[in-house]
Amino acid sequence: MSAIPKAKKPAFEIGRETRLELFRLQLELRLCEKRAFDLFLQNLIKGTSHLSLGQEAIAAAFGVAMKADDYTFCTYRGHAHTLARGASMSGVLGELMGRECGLLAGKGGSMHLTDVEKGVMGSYAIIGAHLPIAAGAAWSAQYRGTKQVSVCFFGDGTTNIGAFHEALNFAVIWKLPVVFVCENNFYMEYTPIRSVTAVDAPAGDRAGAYGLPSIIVDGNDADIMYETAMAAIDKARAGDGPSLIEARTYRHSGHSRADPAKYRPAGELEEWLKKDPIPTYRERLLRLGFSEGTLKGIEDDTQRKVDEATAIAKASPTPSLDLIDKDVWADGSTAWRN
Amino acid sequence: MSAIPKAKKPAFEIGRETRLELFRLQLELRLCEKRAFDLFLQNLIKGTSHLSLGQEAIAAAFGVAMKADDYTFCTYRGHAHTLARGASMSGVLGELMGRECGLLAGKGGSMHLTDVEKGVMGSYAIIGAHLPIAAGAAWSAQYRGTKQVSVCFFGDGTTNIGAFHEALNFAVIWKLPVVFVCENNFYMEYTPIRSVTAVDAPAGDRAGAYGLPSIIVDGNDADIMYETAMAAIDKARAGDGPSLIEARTYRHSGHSRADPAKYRPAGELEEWLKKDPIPTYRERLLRLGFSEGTLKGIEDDTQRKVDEATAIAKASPTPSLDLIDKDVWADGSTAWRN
Amino acid sequence: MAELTYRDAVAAGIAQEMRRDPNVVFLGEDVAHAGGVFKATVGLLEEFGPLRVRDCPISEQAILGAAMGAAMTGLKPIAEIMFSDFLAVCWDIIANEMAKMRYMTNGQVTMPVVIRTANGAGSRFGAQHSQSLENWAMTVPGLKVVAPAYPADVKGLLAASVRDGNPVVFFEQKSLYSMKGEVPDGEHYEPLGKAKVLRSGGDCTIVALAAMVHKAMDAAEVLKREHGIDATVIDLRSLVPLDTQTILTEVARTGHLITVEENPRLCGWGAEISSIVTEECFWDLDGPIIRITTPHIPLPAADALEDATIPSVARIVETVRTRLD
Amino acid sequence: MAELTYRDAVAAGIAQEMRRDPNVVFLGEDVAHAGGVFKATVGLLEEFGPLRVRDCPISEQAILGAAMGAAMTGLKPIAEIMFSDFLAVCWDIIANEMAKMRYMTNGQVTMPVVIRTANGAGSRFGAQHSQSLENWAMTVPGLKVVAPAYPADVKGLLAASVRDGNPVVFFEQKSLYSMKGEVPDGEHYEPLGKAKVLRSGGDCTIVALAAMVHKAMDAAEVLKREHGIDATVIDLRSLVPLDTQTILTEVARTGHLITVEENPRLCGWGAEISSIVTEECFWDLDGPIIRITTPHIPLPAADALEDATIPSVARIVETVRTRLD
Ligand SMILES: Cc1ncc(C[n+]2csc(CCOP(=O)(O)OP(=O)(O)O)c2C)c(N)n1
Ligand SMILES: Cc1ncc(C[n+]2csc(CCOP(=O)(O)OP(=O)(O)O)c2C)c(N)n1
Ligand SMILES: [Mg+2]
Ligand SMILES: [Mg+2]
Repeated sequence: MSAIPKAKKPAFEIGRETRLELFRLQLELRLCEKRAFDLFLQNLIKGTSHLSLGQEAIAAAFGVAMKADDYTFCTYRGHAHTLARGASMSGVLGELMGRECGLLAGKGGSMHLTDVEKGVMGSYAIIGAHLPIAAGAAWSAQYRGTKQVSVCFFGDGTTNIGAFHEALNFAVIWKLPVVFVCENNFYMEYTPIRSVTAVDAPAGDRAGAYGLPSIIVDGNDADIMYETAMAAIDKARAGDGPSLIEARTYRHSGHSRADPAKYRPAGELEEWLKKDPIPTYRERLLRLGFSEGTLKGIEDDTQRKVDEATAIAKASPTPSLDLIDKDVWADGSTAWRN
Repeated sequence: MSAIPKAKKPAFEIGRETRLELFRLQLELRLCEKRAFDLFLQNLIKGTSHLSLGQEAIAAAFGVAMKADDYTFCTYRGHAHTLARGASMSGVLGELMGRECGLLAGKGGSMHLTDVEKGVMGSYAIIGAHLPIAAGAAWSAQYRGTKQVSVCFFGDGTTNIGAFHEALNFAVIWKLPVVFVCENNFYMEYTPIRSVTAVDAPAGDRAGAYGLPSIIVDGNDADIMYETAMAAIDKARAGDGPSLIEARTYRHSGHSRADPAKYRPAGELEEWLKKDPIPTYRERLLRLGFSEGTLKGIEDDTQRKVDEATAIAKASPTPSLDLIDKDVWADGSTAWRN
Repeated sequence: MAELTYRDAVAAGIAQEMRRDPNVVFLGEDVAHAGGVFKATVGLLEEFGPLRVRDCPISEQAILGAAMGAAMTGLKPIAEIMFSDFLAVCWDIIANEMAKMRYMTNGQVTMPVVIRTANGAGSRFGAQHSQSLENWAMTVPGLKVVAPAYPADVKGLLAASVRDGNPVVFFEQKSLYSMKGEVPDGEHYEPLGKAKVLRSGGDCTIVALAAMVHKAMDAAEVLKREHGIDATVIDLRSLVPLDTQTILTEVARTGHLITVEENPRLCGWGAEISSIVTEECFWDLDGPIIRITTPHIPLPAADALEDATIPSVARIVETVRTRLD
Repeated sequence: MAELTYRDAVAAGIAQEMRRDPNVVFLGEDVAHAGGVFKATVGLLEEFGPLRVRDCPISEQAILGAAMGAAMTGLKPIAEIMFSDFLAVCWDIIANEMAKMRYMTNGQVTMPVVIRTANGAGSRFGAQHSQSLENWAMTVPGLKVVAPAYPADVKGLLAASVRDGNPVVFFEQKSLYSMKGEVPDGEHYEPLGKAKVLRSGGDCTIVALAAMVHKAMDAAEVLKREHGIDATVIDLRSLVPLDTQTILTEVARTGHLITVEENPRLCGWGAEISSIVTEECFWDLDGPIIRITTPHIPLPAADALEDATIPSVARIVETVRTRLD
């Protein structure tokens, strides 16, 4: 496995408010995801679900760096990215549980979290598809002249599928305001990425194929991620085109609910747990002079919110069967004949 | 448009026999292709057809460099590559004309020339598809331990489609004996390649994305192409994996029969005609001491063969309608029901 | 009324919608500077400029992905996929993404996107450039499927497709591009989901689509003239929405149904219509429903072989005659 | 006879063929070291080694392209596409390349390749991981289409698919992976193209496939017990080749046909069968042919919604009862 590159010194000073928000948001993503895990164990989540425990710094940093009307495109492993844009926790947990209060009222399921009002333009469950779609949203923003930026998250394994290649080339030639964020967690499902990839850095070593600089960063460091996000977003917003970022990280849990992750070499998880983005960020904040009380307050507050959201989701009914016959078409119907 | 890189001095001396064969073969491809053009004008070729006039050095060099049981995979612009492996001229012209003597008895048409006995494993008309298929033939050779090499020809425009990316990565990680040859003629149909590609060298600048060295060569110089082919084929045969070659060239005619090629800037064709691979090679041979008589003899002989093949194809009947109901399945039938 | 070719009606339809709505944009391979490989989009770049009419790399997934992302965020893209056979290289974006997104998100997005593509046989292009693939699109819930047979419908149905607000796969018949026909002057709009009874006869109902409409009309002439059989001919025009009312009414009236499909047999739209009719007006049928289709084989290239494969006027005449005997 | 799960029958079928023929190779994503995401290929890597059982990158076009190139040059690859929904990302290789190559080349190549894929609903995976897509494959001339309902057929039909010498899309029903059933010991082979009459009754014929076979069988029990209706149930097992003889014989005998499809309605295989029956044994029919299908919508994810969408035993019972009343 490639080593995580050393953290570079941020090019600008991250404000104290921002730092607290990065901490709070990472925590929210963590606690909500842990709650999702509990809900599986209680068999309250049917179907599949993909946790991103351990990868929170990336989603959180972008969540803080993006403007309200920017676009997010995520994968099936997208609970965090959806929450990071301000989607409601009960909406996310409710969707996982197939409840009426779910973001999609249960029609989409855990792999398709979407909250258009918050700029979350969908979670996509077929590898690669959302890269060109995110480019399309960026094209739309460019055409409409809105200065919106489109941010697209995906994994290391995704860099080997055709749509990745097409989307990157397309975004560059049209100079689209899109940021492609490869979260390299070193596995595609159960297979180590190095065993199926021709280069060491699945995204970083390919940026050059699109005339882009190679950007490989420590995805477990929220400050570095924030700085990286700001730079790429600013570039996009300024009309200077796309970026491809490889953020190295690790998922603490298995690929999906069914996966005990036995394929990982002994000790690998333990090494990465030492680099867990949340405790390390907490320590940094303490070193930077934030008080234990402030952090504890955020922690308690966030836990309370997760508990409240859980209660709302649990209390929510199963979706009405009427929904089945709604909204295939723009007019709200599903009719294919007269 | 990028300049063609300077010819490097060949790493080994090309034998005189080989040089004559390179000349003869280029000429065969040229004269046969010109004949195809005449046959269009006489309306004896229906449907479409894609000429590679001007690009002969590449197909010829590989034709000479490959062993009899190596595999060729080509595109719709594949007349030359098919002939270069020894397929019969009447079989090629007959197929273009939809005659019984055609390589595919008229069932495939000009875009699908195939001659399995000669190692021509097909011509593919949907951009990109044959790259992974060529990798698959290489995998088969590797598995069976036959030391066969698979060579796959395609255009500059093809480097922007997903299958290109998947095939290259796949071939590298499995270390397959396949040679990918990008014939950069600077146009995808009517659109200049630079206007739709993020890098200058569509293949050369992307080799690194697969851990491969960038190989950009003058595709109009048969000697350089021969040397390049030999090196890549030797590497593959030795078990050292795939190569990606960008051979720069130019097509003298339009993209397909319907295309007058008006989109080319004034003077561009004329510049390239000065670099026409066949007259320039002829001059080199004269400089190297081959006699005018020898070359003239080859020319006359080749023209005669083309004329003979044309006569055979013209005399061949239209295919029997019985063929319609044959060979969907391996048992020769087309039945989908009992 | 002006006389336009089917090809020019495409450009006219796109231009009409682009003039009407600045959010209509158009993208595809070789569509702008070259005006399309079938010359069906000549003049659009000149009128609407390079920001609205865009040449693309050979990246069908990116083309349709971009169209989708744009459609979800306020634009109304028209995307060209040069030959319908190439739908296979971007099928995921069409079938899994565009078609499902609105439903999955409980109506959070709309997907106003038109995919224009050249469909069908008759040009001796061989098995990978000649397919009739309307039924691929028809299998996918969430896609509308349109296939005009006349220049006026090209323009009118294209307008309806652009304004529909849903993903529409718009099949243009490549063998008809040079066909001429009257097209109403000024703005022209034809609603989706209305079949057209082109000819009304009491003896049987022939249902056809695209190129087969013309063969069915010719066959109906022959049937009348030479065999005294008076056929109703229905041009479906769109498969989704499907105008089952018109079909059921005509079948009930004539008692006999023959469908004429250019696609290979299995799971063609004719099968769907046959099953609907059998289910819903079985007791009105005076005999078997007959499907005329291309055999279930890849299409051969040589002219003689291709001509013997696609349904012909003679085959339609012969089949109807035998059936009604 | 050993009792195996449907999942284990997959591995047993692959292993049987790999033992028999060294040219049989197997590739896919997460299939080797992990034994497949459905654990249907556990043990193969251990028995046959990393040269014959290969993990692949997320590159479905490369996986099937490689399988095709290998099939054309002497190997007999079995390729896994994890979920049938992902057939859309490599549809070109399947529909345009594998299916057409032999025909286009006038028989110069054979294409012995099996594409195994997990198909169907019931796992609350949502619209992009639950589709029933047999009819996509059925629309394409040159593809065989197999979909077993029982563990024994998984093994036997997989053997036939590997030996068939043609491209076979082998749909495994993901909701059946944990189902158990008797599987003959020793080499087991079931020919393609033979439907199985699982239950013979005189009142009507129910034709089903894969998961729907089990629902049809349960419904037949209820119909008999509660309504005195005695149904024949046919398990098609393969759609191409299609055993029309068995269907036509049974329909002629019972006079009534009901098809049960998990796929969304339009252009499903039930439509094809309905059209064949209407055309070829119209006069034996005692009433309309009824198709029971999933409605023509993308599949919703939540359990309550999904259960209300896929054909259920109750819906089959109710439909048959009303129809025969
Ligand atoms: C086209 C396609 N192929 C395969 C899959 C199955 N699949 C789901 S997730 C996954 C691994 C993705 O790996 P990566 O991109 O690294 O993302 P991660 O899961 O690590 O976040 C695979 C193979 C899929 N969803 N789509
Ligand atoms: C998937 C796909 N998209 C588009 C086409 C139409 N098409 C045929 S040739 C061509 C241009 C190919 O350019 P290039 O790869 O440079 O090859 P060249 O024709 O120059 O030899 C295009 C776009 C196709 N055949 N397949
Ligand atoms: Mg990963
Ligand atoms: Mg080119």
